[in-house]
Amino acid sequence: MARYLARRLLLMAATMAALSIVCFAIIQLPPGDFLSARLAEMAGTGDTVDVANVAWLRAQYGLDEPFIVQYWLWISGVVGGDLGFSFELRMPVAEVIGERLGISLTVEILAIIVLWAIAVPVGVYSAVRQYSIGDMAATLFGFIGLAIPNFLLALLLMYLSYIAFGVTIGGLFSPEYVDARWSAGRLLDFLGHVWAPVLVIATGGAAQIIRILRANLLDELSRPYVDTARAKGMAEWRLILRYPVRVAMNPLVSTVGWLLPTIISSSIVTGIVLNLPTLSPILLRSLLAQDMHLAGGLILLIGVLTLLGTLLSDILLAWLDPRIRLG
Amino acid sequence: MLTRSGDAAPRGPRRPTGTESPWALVWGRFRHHRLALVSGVILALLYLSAIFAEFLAPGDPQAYNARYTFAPPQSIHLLDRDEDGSLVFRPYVHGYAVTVDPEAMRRTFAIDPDKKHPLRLLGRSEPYLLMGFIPMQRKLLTIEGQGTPLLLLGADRLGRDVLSRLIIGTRVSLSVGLVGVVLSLAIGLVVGGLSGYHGGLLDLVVQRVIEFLRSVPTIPLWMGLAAALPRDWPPLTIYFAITVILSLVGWTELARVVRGRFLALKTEDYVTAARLDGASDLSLVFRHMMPAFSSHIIAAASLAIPAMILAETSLSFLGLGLQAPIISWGVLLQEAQNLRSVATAPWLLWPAAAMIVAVLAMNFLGDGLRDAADPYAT
Amino acid sequence: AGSEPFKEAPELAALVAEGKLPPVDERLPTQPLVVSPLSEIGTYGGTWRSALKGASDTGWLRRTVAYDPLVAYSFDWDDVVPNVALSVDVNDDASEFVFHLREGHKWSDGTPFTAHDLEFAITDAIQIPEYFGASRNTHLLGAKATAVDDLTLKIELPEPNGLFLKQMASVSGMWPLMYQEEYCSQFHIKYNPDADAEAKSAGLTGWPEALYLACDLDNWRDTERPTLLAWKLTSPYDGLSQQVTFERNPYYFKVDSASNQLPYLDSLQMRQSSSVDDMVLQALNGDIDFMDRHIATTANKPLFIDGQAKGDYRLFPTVQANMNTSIIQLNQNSENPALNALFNEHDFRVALSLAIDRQEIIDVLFVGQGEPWQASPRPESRWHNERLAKQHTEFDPDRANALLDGLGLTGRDAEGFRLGPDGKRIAFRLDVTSDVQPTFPDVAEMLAIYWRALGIQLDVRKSERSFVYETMRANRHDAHIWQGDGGLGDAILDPRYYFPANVESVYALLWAKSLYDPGAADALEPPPAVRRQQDLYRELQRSADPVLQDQLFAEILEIAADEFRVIGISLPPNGYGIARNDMGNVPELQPHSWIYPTPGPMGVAQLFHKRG
Amino acid sequence: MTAPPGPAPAAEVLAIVDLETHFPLNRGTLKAVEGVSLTLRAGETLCVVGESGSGKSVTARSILNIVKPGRIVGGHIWFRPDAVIGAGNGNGPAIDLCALDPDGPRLRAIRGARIAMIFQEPMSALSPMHTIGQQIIEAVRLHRAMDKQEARARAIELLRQVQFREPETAIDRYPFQLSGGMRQRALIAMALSCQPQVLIADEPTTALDVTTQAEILSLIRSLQQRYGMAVLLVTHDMGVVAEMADRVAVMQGGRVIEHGPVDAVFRAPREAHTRRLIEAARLLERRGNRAAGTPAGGPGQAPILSVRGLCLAFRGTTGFLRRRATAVHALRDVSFDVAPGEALGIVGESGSGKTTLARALLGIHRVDAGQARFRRADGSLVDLCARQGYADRSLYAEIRMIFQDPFAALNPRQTVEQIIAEPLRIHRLCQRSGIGDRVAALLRDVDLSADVMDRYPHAFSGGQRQRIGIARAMATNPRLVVADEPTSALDGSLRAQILDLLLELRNRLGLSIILISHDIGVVRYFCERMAVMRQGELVEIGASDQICDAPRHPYTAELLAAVPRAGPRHARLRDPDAAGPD
Ligand SMILES: Nc1ncnc2c1ncn2[C@@H]1O[C@H](COP(=O)(O)OP(=O)(O)OP(=O)(O)O)[C@@H](O)[C@H]1O
Ligand SMILES: Nc1ncnc2c1ncn2[C@@H]1O[C@H](COP(=O)(O)OP(=O)(O)OP(=O)(O)O)[C@@H](O)[C@H]1O
Ligand SMILES: [Mg+2]
Ligand SMILES: [Mg+2]
Repeated sequence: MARYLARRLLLMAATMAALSIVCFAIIQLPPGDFLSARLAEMAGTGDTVDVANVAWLRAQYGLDEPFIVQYWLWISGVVGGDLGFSFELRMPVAEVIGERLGISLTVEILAIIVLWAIAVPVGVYSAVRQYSIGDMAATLFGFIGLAIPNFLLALLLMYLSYIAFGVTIGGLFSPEYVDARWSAGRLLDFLGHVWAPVLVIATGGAAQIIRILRANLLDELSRPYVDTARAKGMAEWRLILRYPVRVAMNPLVSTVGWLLPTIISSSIVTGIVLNLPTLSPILLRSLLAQDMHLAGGLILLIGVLTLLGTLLSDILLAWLDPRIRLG
Repeated sequence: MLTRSGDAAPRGPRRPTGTESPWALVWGRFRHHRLALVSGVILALLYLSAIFAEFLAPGDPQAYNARYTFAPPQSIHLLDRDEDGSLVFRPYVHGYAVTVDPEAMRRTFAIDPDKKHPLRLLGRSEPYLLMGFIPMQRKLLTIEGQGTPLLLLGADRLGRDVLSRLIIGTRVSLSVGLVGVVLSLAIGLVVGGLSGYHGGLLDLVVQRVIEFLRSVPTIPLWMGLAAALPRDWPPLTIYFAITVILSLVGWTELARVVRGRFLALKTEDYVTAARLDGASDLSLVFRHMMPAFSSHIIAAASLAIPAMILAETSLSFLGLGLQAPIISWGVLLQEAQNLRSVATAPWLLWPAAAMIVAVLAMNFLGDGLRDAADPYAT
Repeated sequence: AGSEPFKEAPELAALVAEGKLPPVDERLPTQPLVVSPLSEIGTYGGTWRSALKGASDTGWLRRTVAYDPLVAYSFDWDDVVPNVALSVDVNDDASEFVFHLREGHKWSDGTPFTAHDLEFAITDAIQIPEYFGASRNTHLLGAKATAVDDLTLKIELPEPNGLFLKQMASVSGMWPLMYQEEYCSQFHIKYNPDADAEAKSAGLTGWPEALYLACDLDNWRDTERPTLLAWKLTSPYDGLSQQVTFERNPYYFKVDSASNQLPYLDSLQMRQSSSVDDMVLQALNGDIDFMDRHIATTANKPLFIDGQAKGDYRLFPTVQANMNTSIIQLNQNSENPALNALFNEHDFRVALSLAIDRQEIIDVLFVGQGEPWQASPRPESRWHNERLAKQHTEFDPDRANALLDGLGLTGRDAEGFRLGPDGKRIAFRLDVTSDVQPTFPDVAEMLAIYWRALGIQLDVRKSERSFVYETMRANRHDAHIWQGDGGLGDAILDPRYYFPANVESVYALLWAKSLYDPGAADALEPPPAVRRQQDLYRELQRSADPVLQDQLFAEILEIAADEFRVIGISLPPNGYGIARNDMGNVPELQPHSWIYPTPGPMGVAQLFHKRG
Repeated sequence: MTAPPGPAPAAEVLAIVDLETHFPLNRGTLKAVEGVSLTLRAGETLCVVGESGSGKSVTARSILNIVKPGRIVGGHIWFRPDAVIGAGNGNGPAIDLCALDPDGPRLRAIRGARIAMIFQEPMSALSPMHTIGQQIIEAVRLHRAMDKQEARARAIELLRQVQFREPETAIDRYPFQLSGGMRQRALIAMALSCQPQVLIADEPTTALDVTTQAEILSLIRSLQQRYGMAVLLVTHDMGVVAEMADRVAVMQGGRVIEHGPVDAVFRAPREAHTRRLIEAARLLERRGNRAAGTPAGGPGQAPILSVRGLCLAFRGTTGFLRRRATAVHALRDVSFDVAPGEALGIVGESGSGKTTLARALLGIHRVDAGQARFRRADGSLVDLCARQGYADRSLYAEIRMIFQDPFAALNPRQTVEQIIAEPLRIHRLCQRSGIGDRVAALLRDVDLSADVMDRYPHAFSGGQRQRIGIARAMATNPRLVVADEPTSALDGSLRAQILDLLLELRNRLGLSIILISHDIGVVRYFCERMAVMRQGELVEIGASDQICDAPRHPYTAELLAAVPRAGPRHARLRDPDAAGPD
């Protein structure tokens, strides 16, 4: 195990190195740089811009250097623990990420927990009671959740809660709690807001889990070892959860490690519509503004999470199914 | 030896009477799956309406009409009263009474009970080209009475007919994105299958590649790619290119899942047995291991299709997806995703309903296929 | 008002009573600025809730809390009136301006505000090229500021600028007032030799950035910095925080006509939101007290009208300062020779204009509100020019076709498109972004249909804003669509559509360069008529005489009418804003523009919450 | 459901009355059990015998109502929980198991605790994802209030009772790490874990060598004596019947055709079918290897397979986080030759490495050392154990394997036709159009009717599946067949028939066979030579008769002593001379 981990971590470092180059290059693929994006935005507000000192600024930010030099400056900092500086927010990238990481992970992990807590039992149910009313309903709702774009759902939720309850649910806190310390009141207020993004993210992913689990479980339910467990006198549900579900979870577990990074990078639009103080909107902003260090830092973060997630999945997979060897 | 030669049956291997070929078995079981059959019919209808879109769409999907911006849907009345007061079957719709509210900058619509516009099946219409090359002069449903549009699903912000746009949008939505799905399924199955089957170095390399591809978040990738594609390609081509490129990343998930399952499956005796029959690696993967996994693959495919159709809405959020004047369900939804539409013109959300129907149909069809392929299913 | 004793907010009175604050007379200048309220004398208390969009919406801050320049625009935008400055003297050729400050005017920390603060700001901060601030203060570039004494500031300009005071009253005029010398000099290398090292150890590129972050108009993250504004920052706007708040500045220099020290409102609360829809819902729900930015669009108007009762707010009208809903600019400095030749044909542009059914666009997109209009100052404007405004606005496809035929563009390809002189189909591309005006893509698509009827192909592409800008900056665009800035008082300050004047004149960027950046390698010598317009503008800038300025500008517009370089669509309908029903002194029919930062010039310190 | 006028006399712990169990097929239904009536008394052993596919397993499964996708459509199964040995003292209520909800708590309380079941296919019946320990402990804890430690201790004890060598380590191993016999024993341990009143054992010893089998049978006997456990034993090993049964029921075509005390049935079988079964079993013993005939190749020829110094150790780990390295030396320096046309039998105790040897020869397991040279049809030599051994896939047509677990070796998603046609297709052994006929012919050879071609493997009985596996192996007319317990699930007559088929092929085509079996009778009947394996070593190899008559190795002697014979109440054959006919 230790050796396996060591080897994987080593490979991970190599992947990260490659990733850092590619992502740095991708960020630079769109035309222009941070300054031109910034100028475009200023012009959008009606400002006219004198271009005289733009070149000077460009030099100041190191944007006139060749790609390799810029990359080197950045990556050597990153390796040394300095993620660089956000051009746009004028803050160390580490600080930006630090500020949002906590709340972002809270919301996203909460969403994942809710997602699994709902979808896995429902998936098992719809396999065991194939074509029952419950199965049909789960399929229907699952696919409605999947077929309605997340941002539209977010918008609908916002609008409905305004119409029905006269409350606005954008953001994660009411004004009085935004800058307050954590307290019971703030927690309640948080829960009063966080359900919306959690619901949106969870409904978007539920169909996936339900249908995949159902499909795989249906295959396992007729295996002879299920009969053996039955003959032992195990309760039907218990034996299903203990035996076939464990096999059927394989595909979900194969990719479970990617959930978190995927949600971070795909809930951008939801994050924007619901005005969430998470990392996702910042990622989009930094990309649009070509705020290289910030974007790079976030992509690296997502990359690290993906790599760790893959490792986690691999370990879980081996734990789940002894026939699979860590290798 | 024990083989008898000669007297070849015309098609396929000969079998004792009363037994069926494996495919006949599957089809026989599928046929008894009512839900799947209904879904199949619905899908067929959807594709037919994609093919004959121009004929089915009552109006011109691009024709804006200043008088009917955000007009609500008309409802069809089937029975009408004759002069003598008796009920007759004569479908008609009411016209609108339009008032402009300059203060609120909107038009308000009321049904005008005095204006009745009968509907005609296969009535005359403006000339148009069916599928872009068959000149036609008739449409499925037309309205009598000049100047009144037929807006069965209401109108959008430019007064365009939502129904016609929905029907025309079927064409792109049910075709272009599917290429991506098919591509990513194919790559995912082959790569994941071989990686899981062989294990070892191949697996290590493939897994690192997958890991790497997954580590790059999609949004920057899209933005980078969009910037890299030539700007003067037509929008549909760009979109097509992007879906293809996306599917080159999209296979990773399936590949990983397949691989995870295959690592376990390959130790099964029947796989070994097939290998000892002399089956090649590809045949092992596809004929023996993959079918054990077909439920998953069917489910994954029926999930990937809506995801791909929807991807375009997120893409166009970044200015990368399909763009008007091309019409697709995603574009229509994209246009409806603002508070104004949600609050005052909910009929603009019909494309979501169409999508749900299509997705459910694909899914139940998939269910039927799954059950038909499952030897245990009864 | 001078004789009456000054009154103050109860909370301040309490502090004074506790001895924590000097009495109000000592806090106010000897001659405070007396504001006559728009409708009534207000009462103290309450919070003004509004919203900021995203991480860099400093625009709303500049329009509201920050609009306290030395001299300000009058409410109707006709005049420039004293604000922080008590008065200003101008020499004849508009090259030397002397500002007189108010005696006893204090920063929010109670220290005196003097001409030295301004001198520091202009010479040591704004004019250093090292940061963004300078790029937006073009009117102060090269200016020499001298504090003659504590209360007198002399500004000498390198070249005469008859528009200087207008510019100082504009949305960019507040820069010099942001820098308290005592506080801000600690970041300046000249005053603090360690400044650079300190900045770098904080991860910044150097001391200029530290100075910029702490004191600049566009940075609202330093809650320490003393201010002259009505409210001082209490929770910063760093792009990450969810809410930006301000509280009353006890030293604010304005009083109402009943001698109550302003502002009336205790505090400001601005929610940072990434989503316009979120903001709209806040407004609908009555959680926004007064605001128009971002939310008050044509599309949202029915929503707001319907939600008035539930949200307990009302809509107040504003006058749109833009003179057009959309201006189409064909790149007449294009690198594509075929297109360039066509676009430079006067008749070609006229033909395109005549082919547009403007009334239909108005009906479809603006519910019939507005009238066909070219790029020309608004009818309310001093510089209104009927010919420029209305010429070629009629819908006359026949004449349009005739004009094109007249240009010899008679060849057609298989699909019926006209062939250009190079034998290729006349087709050009328009990248539109919906980020600024959601109607741009719709207008563009309708244009494509109209011009299709002419046999000309317009290839409309929806694109991301920075892409549109990037192409434009590099002069690689064929055409561009944008809103009609410069309809009212800003016409003379930003005449981008009337002749190639600045970087925004993208129909002739290279000609414009010959005016604003003559040294640039790619600057092109414009045709004589344009050259003449540019010369007239230079002359106008050199004059301090408003009458002469008007004359010169009128001549520029006449030439613009002859030239017909850009195509306009329609006059924008009035805008609107949202105000809670209990807000007092809400401005009606205020001009709405960027240069005139609505609602700033009304003096937002007079907004108040009605009691009961 | 309380106290109906129970048709079961008090001492009858189980009474099956007119049981009918049907399976839905593509067309119509298959009546697997038609009106079976049986009774079982406390402390008694009822053996059910009958030809393959006669409905034994379905009857057994019906008792606990685990017959999906089939359905019990008629009859009753009365269970009397308070029945004890000796008539008359159980008068509590009888429960009709068929009337209970198959998933309900009442039936669940009976399953495992009062009526335990050992399924026929031990290999597939265990969950692949759990250690056998987990599965046994769970069974214990389901019905007994024990904490984990106690349950584990009990599980280890149970494993020891079923002859696991090192139960403490074996308990943490996964089924795929165990030999077929070990899995079967684990299942037995699981079934015995709660000291059930009734044990339903469906061919529980098919994968066990005779010594182990004897131990297991005596374990069951002692439990019977101690607790009055009733045993319903499905088997076709007449030796086992003779040794165990009090009464015998003979099934054919879904019906019980004969039913009575063992002596009566054996001495005077009423039905011809019964007689045939008994005869066939005796025949195997009687004929010895005289039936083997002469191999086509004749002696003195160069060996077709020459195995030298094979060594293989399974190096694995147990535990997930804190892994302990383990190594099982499954093959230690194994060497032997197989002449063309020769049949080599391999016998040995369960877990001795027979299957591993077979798999190593087929290149499924990589060996640590040694080689196995195979002479191909064209005379060239290949080393089967070398890495590139099977680079040329046509080799697979020459060497075939019959798997020990017939169920696991059949692709559950292919019809029988597809399965058998697969090698034909791959090696292009017949035209597309002829495949159907060829498959049908192969099926007939193994006594299956051709109209099962479109059925899936799960819809067969254990013996039928085993025959499908044999048909597949034979499809290519191979030159060497490695058969791992090919006839373990077959009744005597079928077994003889199949073996005769193999012999015929051998004589006609010079087929060489490596036959792994625990049934010494079969080996002796069939093979000229036999090898005895023990803990990975070949302890003895030589002519079958010689080994059977005069074993040199003490282990061989022990093995021979444990062979049960097909006569009632016979003492075990201790004297090798008595191995001849009665
Ligand atoms: N799931 C099923 N679907 C259809 N038919 C089945 C199914 N299971 C068993 N059968 C059929 O039922 C009959 C009885 O099978 P059963 O398993 O009871 O035989 P058996 O007597 O145990 O034979 P063996 O000795 O070979 O194990 C067989 O003909 C078999 O093909
Ligand atoms: N994949 C594996 N991993 C670890 N150990 C294994 C594996 N397969 C077999 N073994 C072990 O190797 C030994 C030999 O097993 P093998 O299957 O060859 O026995 P066998 O002689 O066929 O026994 P049986 O007669 O019971 O089938 C056993 O101890 C078994 O536990
Ligand atoms: Mg059986
Ligand atoms: Mg074995």
